[in-house]
Amino acid sequence: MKKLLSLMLAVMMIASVLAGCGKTTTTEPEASTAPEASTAPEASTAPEASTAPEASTEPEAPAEPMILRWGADSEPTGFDPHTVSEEASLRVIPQLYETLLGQDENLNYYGELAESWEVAPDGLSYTIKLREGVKFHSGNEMDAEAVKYSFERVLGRTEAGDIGAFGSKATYFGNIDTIEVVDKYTVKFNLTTVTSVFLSNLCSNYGAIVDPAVVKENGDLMRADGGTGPFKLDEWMPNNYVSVVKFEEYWDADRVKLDGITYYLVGDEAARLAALRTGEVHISTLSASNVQAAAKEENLTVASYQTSNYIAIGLNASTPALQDKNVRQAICYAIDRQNVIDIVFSGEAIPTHIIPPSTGHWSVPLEKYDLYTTNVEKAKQMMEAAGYNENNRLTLKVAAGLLDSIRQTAVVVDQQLDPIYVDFEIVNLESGEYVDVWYKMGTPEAGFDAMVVQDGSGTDPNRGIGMFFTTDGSASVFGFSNARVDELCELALATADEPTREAYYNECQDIIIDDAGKIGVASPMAYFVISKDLQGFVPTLADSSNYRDAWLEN
Amino acid sequence: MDHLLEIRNLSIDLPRGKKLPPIKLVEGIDLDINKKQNFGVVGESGCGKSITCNAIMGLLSYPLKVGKGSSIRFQNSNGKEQEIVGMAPQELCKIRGNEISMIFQEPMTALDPMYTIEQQINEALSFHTNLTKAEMHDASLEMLKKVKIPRAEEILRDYPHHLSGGMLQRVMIAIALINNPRLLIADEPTTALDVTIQAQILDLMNELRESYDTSVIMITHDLGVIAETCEHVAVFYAGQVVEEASVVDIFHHTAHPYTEGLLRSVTSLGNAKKELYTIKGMVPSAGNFSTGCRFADRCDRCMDKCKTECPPLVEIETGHKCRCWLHIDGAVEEA
Amino acid sequence: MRNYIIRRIIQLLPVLFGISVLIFAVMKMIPGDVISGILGIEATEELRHQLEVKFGLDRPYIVQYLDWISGVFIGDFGESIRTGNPILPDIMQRMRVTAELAILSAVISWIIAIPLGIVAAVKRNTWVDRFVRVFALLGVSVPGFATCICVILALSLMFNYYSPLGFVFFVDDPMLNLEMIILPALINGFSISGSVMRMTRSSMLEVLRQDFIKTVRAKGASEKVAIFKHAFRNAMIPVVTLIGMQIGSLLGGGVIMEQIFSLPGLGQLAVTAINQRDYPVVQGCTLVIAFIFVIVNLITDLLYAFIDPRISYN
Amino acid sequence: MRRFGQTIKDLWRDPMARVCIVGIFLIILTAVLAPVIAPYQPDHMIAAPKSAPAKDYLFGTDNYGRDVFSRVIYGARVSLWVGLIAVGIGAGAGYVVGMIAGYFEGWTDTVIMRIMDILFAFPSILLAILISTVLGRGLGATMVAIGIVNIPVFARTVRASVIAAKGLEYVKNAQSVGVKTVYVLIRHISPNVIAPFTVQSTLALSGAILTEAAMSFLGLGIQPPDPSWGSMLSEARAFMEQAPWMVIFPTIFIVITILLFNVLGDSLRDVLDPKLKL
Repeated sequence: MKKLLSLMLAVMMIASVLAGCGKTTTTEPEASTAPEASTAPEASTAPEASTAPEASTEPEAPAEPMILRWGADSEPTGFDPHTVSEEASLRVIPQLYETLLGQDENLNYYGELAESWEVAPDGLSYTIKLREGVKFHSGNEMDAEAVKYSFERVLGRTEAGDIGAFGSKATYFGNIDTIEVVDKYTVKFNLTTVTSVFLSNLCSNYGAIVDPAVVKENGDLMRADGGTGPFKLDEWMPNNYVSVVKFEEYWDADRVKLDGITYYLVGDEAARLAALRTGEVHISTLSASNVQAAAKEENLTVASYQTSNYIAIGLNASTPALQDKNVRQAICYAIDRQNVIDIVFSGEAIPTHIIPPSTGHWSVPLEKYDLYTTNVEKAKQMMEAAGYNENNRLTLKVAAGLLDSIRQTAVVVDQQLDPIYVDFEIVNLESGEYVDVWYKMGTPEAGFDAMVVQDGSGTDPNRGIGMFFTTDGSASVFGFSNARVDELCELALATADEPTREAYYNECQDIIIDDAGKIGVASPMAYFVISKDLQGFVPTLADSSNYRDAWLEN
Repeated sequence: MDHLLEIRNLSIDLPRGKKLPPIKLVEGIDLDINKKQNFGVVGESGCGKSITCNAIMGLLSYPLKVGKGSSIRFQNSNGKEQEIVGMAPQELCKIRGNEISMIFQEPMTALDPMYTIEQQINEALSFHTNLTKAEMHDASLEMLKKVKIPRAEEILRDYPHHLSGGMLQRVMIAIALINNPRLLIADEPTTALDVTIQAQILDLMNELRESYDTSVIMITHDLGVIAETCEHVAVFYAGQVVEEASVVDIFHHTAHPYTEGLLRSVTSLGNAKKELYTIKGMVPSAGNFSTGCRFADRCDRCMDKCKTECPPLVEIETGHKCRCWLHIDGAVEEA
Repeated sequence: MRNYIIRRIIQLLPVLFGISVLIFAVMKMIPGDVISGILGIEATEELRHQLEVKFGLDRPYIVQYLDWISGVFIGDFGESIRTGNPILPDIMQRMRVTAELAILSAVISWIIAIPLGIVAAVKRNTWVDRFVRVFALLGVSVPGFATCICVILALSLMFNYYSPLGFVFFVDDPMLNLEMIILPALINGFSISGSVMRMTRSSMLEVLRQDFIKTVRAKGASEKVAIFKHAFRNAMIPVVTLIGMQIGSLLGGGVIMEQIFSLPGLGQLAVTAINQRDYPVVQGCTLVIAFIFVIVNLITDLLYAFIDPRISYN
Repeated sequence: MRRFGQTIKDLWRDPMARVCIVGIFLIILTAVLAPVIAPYQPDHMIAAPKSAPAKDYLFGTDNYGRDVFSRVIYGARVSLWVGLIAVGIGAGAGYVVGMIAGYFEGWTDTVIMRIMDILFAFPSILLAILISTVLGRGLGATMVAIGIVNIPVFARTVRASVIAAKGLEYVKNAQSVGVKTVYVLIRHISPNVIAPFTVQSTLALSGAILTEAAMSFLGLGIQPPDPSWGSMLSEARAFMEQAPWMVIFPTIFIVITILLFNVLGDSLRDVLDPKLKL
């Protein structure tokens, strides 16, 4: 018996030695979960510094540090504001970095790192007066040189060369010609062409101001922290938690009440709901159906806002059967958007075409398009006219994956198209494959005839239409190409006058919707399930991760 | 009680669930074994001889049980009489290997392959004595010498699979005798061995019996072994003792027809050429023994009475019992 | 024995080599690539090419493989394409989490399974035996993640309890660490105890019928000695084989368990890396997991000789 | 095949085994007659999503509003099919490989067992992804993936019992008498291999059904909308609180099926293993 016990111990010793070695520091970043490639970065999420209601009772600092515990559903890949695009990272970046301007809930600009700004009459140059005495987390002072370096880094004009930054595109800062340092706190941007969206782009985290010294020292900002934001990066335990702590010398420090935020990875939704209920986590995101369960809890509230994302079905232009516009329009007619919303989003979403209503006046009202009023009978006639009937049905190979909402929409729409002789052969791709197929969706190599996607059209149509529907738009993957639309987008970009831009974009929407190559379905809400202890946090479309005014009751 | 062991009305049951009555594999066994006596138990395989002896040691394997009304009384070394049937397990453990010990038929699988020979011998000592390790080592070494095992020192360190059948049987004998038991039960000790080794083992057992004043129950189906080693013999048939007598009476004044049949079917140099005699018919299976004499349908002198009524075991002469109507006077009609 | 070990270690090399070739081929065969993952939707052609050159993905496969495998020999598993970190330290850190969960689950399963397996064999066909067999079957048949979720929900609904978040290593804060890992270890332990229990019962039944058990009893040994010292020792070989296999797979990291309890283990790392087509990380993970498997197998085989004198390797 | 008939007769006597045989027969029957038994098509949306069990949908509806009862019945078809074929592949190949490795020892044994080590050491999830990528997703890929993952386990179990069996007396005798190797393998060694092999195949079967669930959890297994118990379970995970019946009924069916197979495995072992008569 003695021999047996010693043997057991031996096995355990070996295993624990094996586990013991390799004690490393905890700040080792980690590969993240699937990139949210299709939900392109929210151009609009810039920190908002409008005058939030002054907190009535100033809570005196409790003995224990006030740490907000966030229940994250996925793992960030890194925190470089200029290159990273996943939702998980985009939650943390606004805490670390700030931009020159910000946008409040009714989309008006306010100065963040900029004190004031003026636009030259010809619209080709912008002069920005910086706020003085603002410090980076590294202790260096934020000045015009740092702003110049930040934008040149995005445009690939620094020694690091092209870092694959989204901001370098024409739709963002591509047409910045030169950046002049007028004096220590004044920067002048000279543009090659008039860009009406320049100010709005300055609010996006692609325009974040970074500390040149930190970038030079670390090569990139995936793990290093070169920001000026209210919190600085403290610790990152890959696949487990990321913690940020209060930045003492923040320029608006007295406004920040939290001592730190820790984003815990709780991948499983049911586990997140349980963590919220027991108060182990103060705030988290849940899918529509679980949000209703959380709303019933007396210690939880639900804050939601209408996103500018939309679920759509992209049809592969190279598929022979789909080249017939009548077939595409028939599919558009047959879709019952309210049914999809009831099932997939538990009724909490709004029907939409390719520009969601949440973008306000830019989006043409849905009622204007007959195609978007469900009419199965008409769809059936159109399909029969195109030669389809009960024993000659159209089978489409449909790619889905990445998000539950995408997978479920595919199943529901497949059911809806049954009466008009269309069958979906749904394949749930795993995230890496999904992204790969997404690129080829306009070509036969994709191997799929259609794909259900969730795209983010941002707050400005230049992105919503320019990026997704112009012939060489970087997200125009479904093979849609229309000369008129390309021309209209260029014109719209070149004029600063809002009404004329709106007219141009409306005409674009008419053409794109009539083509029905990409059929919008629904624009979901974004939910934050928040513990009642958390006060002072009001998420909006413009800014959904601003905790400067937040504090914890107990 | 002057006997070493008294078995009275021993029966062994095979339970068949709650509803059905259990099958009686062995029934009404009465045996007495004296001190220093060589008691032979003979019978075809399956006649219940080994399970009877297992019952003596309380080693009946699952699901067999000793029947009601059975009694096995044993006089241990300090003269106290003990009833083995129903004895508490701890008490039984004190007797096994110390007062009564046993050796088995299959030496190759009778020892635990995981432990050395020394460990397995010392274990027998450790249960019944509180010798130190060194003392145990010497005792085992000395015991191995007694059973004439060459290179005893090395053999102690070997494992069972290193040794031959004969050697292993010697080790078994060493283990059995090391605590100087009063009774040794040998369950067909030589059946698995080839003839030359068989003779050596039997000589060894006879020799040791002198120095250990142990009485031996020799279970075998080989009448040659009986003749060579036993003084008194009991013949088993279909779960009953059909004849018990001194070895001389069994061979020369056989009373029971079955014993007669057994003797005639033994090949001896004399009748090598003649066709071998075999007892006709088959041994009845345990479930359906006839109420009469169980040998009736195979007995060529069977009478009507044999079929209907089971003859009792009667002492037809001093020290010679037989279970057959032929020998119970008055029961025989004039043929 | 010693040169047997050396021989077995030499035999490991082709196995590990085989695995490295297989995993390298796998990663090349899987559709989708890491570049599109990094660049997201706004990748341009020349940008993709630039990154491919930067990570050396444009070189012929053979060159890439040799470059990687030569690095492995000197302990440099290369950097992760997604995060640029050195891979080995990262894997080792994850290994500590997975190893801790594996050992705890294994020990818990032994504590549950082996005694019950023995009792079921000794008290055959009694109510104890039936209870144990059903208990073991429940362990085997209830799907892992269903149990986890039910337990989490039940605890949060009834006791308003959720295990603490933010993994802490045992060295840093033993109590907190144990509180975090005890729940998954218990569920994991329970589910793998089923098969160990059945195997223990089955092999104990076979051994208890052997002749030497009767000899041991004839020597006057008590039931306890006969069962534990002799019967169990002989019944160990198939049980050790099964345990070896289980520990091997446990150390491979239970993805579902790690994901639900958000434990930063090796399984989670491997599957995340697969999703992002992060080749070096996946290759690194597979090699480390495979190395552990092979070592555990070797230990299991050596245990045979250690337990059973009939098996010797010299 | 006289032995097979005999085994079934022996099995029939054990009450527990009788229950299992009837149970398994019923489940197979449900799977085969799914279109007849199931009140609705598995992918038809018949009522409001996530409604509780009621008269016309016994097991309630899932998050699409489809009838869980019909999906469970159609799911039986898939899960059983995956389980049986996968274990068939794994057990069959594993048996042959194990026999050869165990019997011929020496060089063949080392080579075979090293290949088994490679397959065994390979994390099963990755192996599943590889195979489902090569063969394309869906039923076929899942079956082959789970089958291949099982081969090393069977090979190892069979090899262990063959080595043990070779040590036995009567096998040596058969060899010494010059009995042809194949005959020795089948006639003498395989009865000893049957017991652990049966136990292993019942465990593998339960493992196969659970692995299918894990694979559909990762999106690799059965593609929507056709149901399998595993995919139903992983889909229902997120709705555990509002619609517990979506999880409960597939889990019950999985647990029952695996219980039946395992108990049958035990009784089969008792019947097949010659030494275990009493």
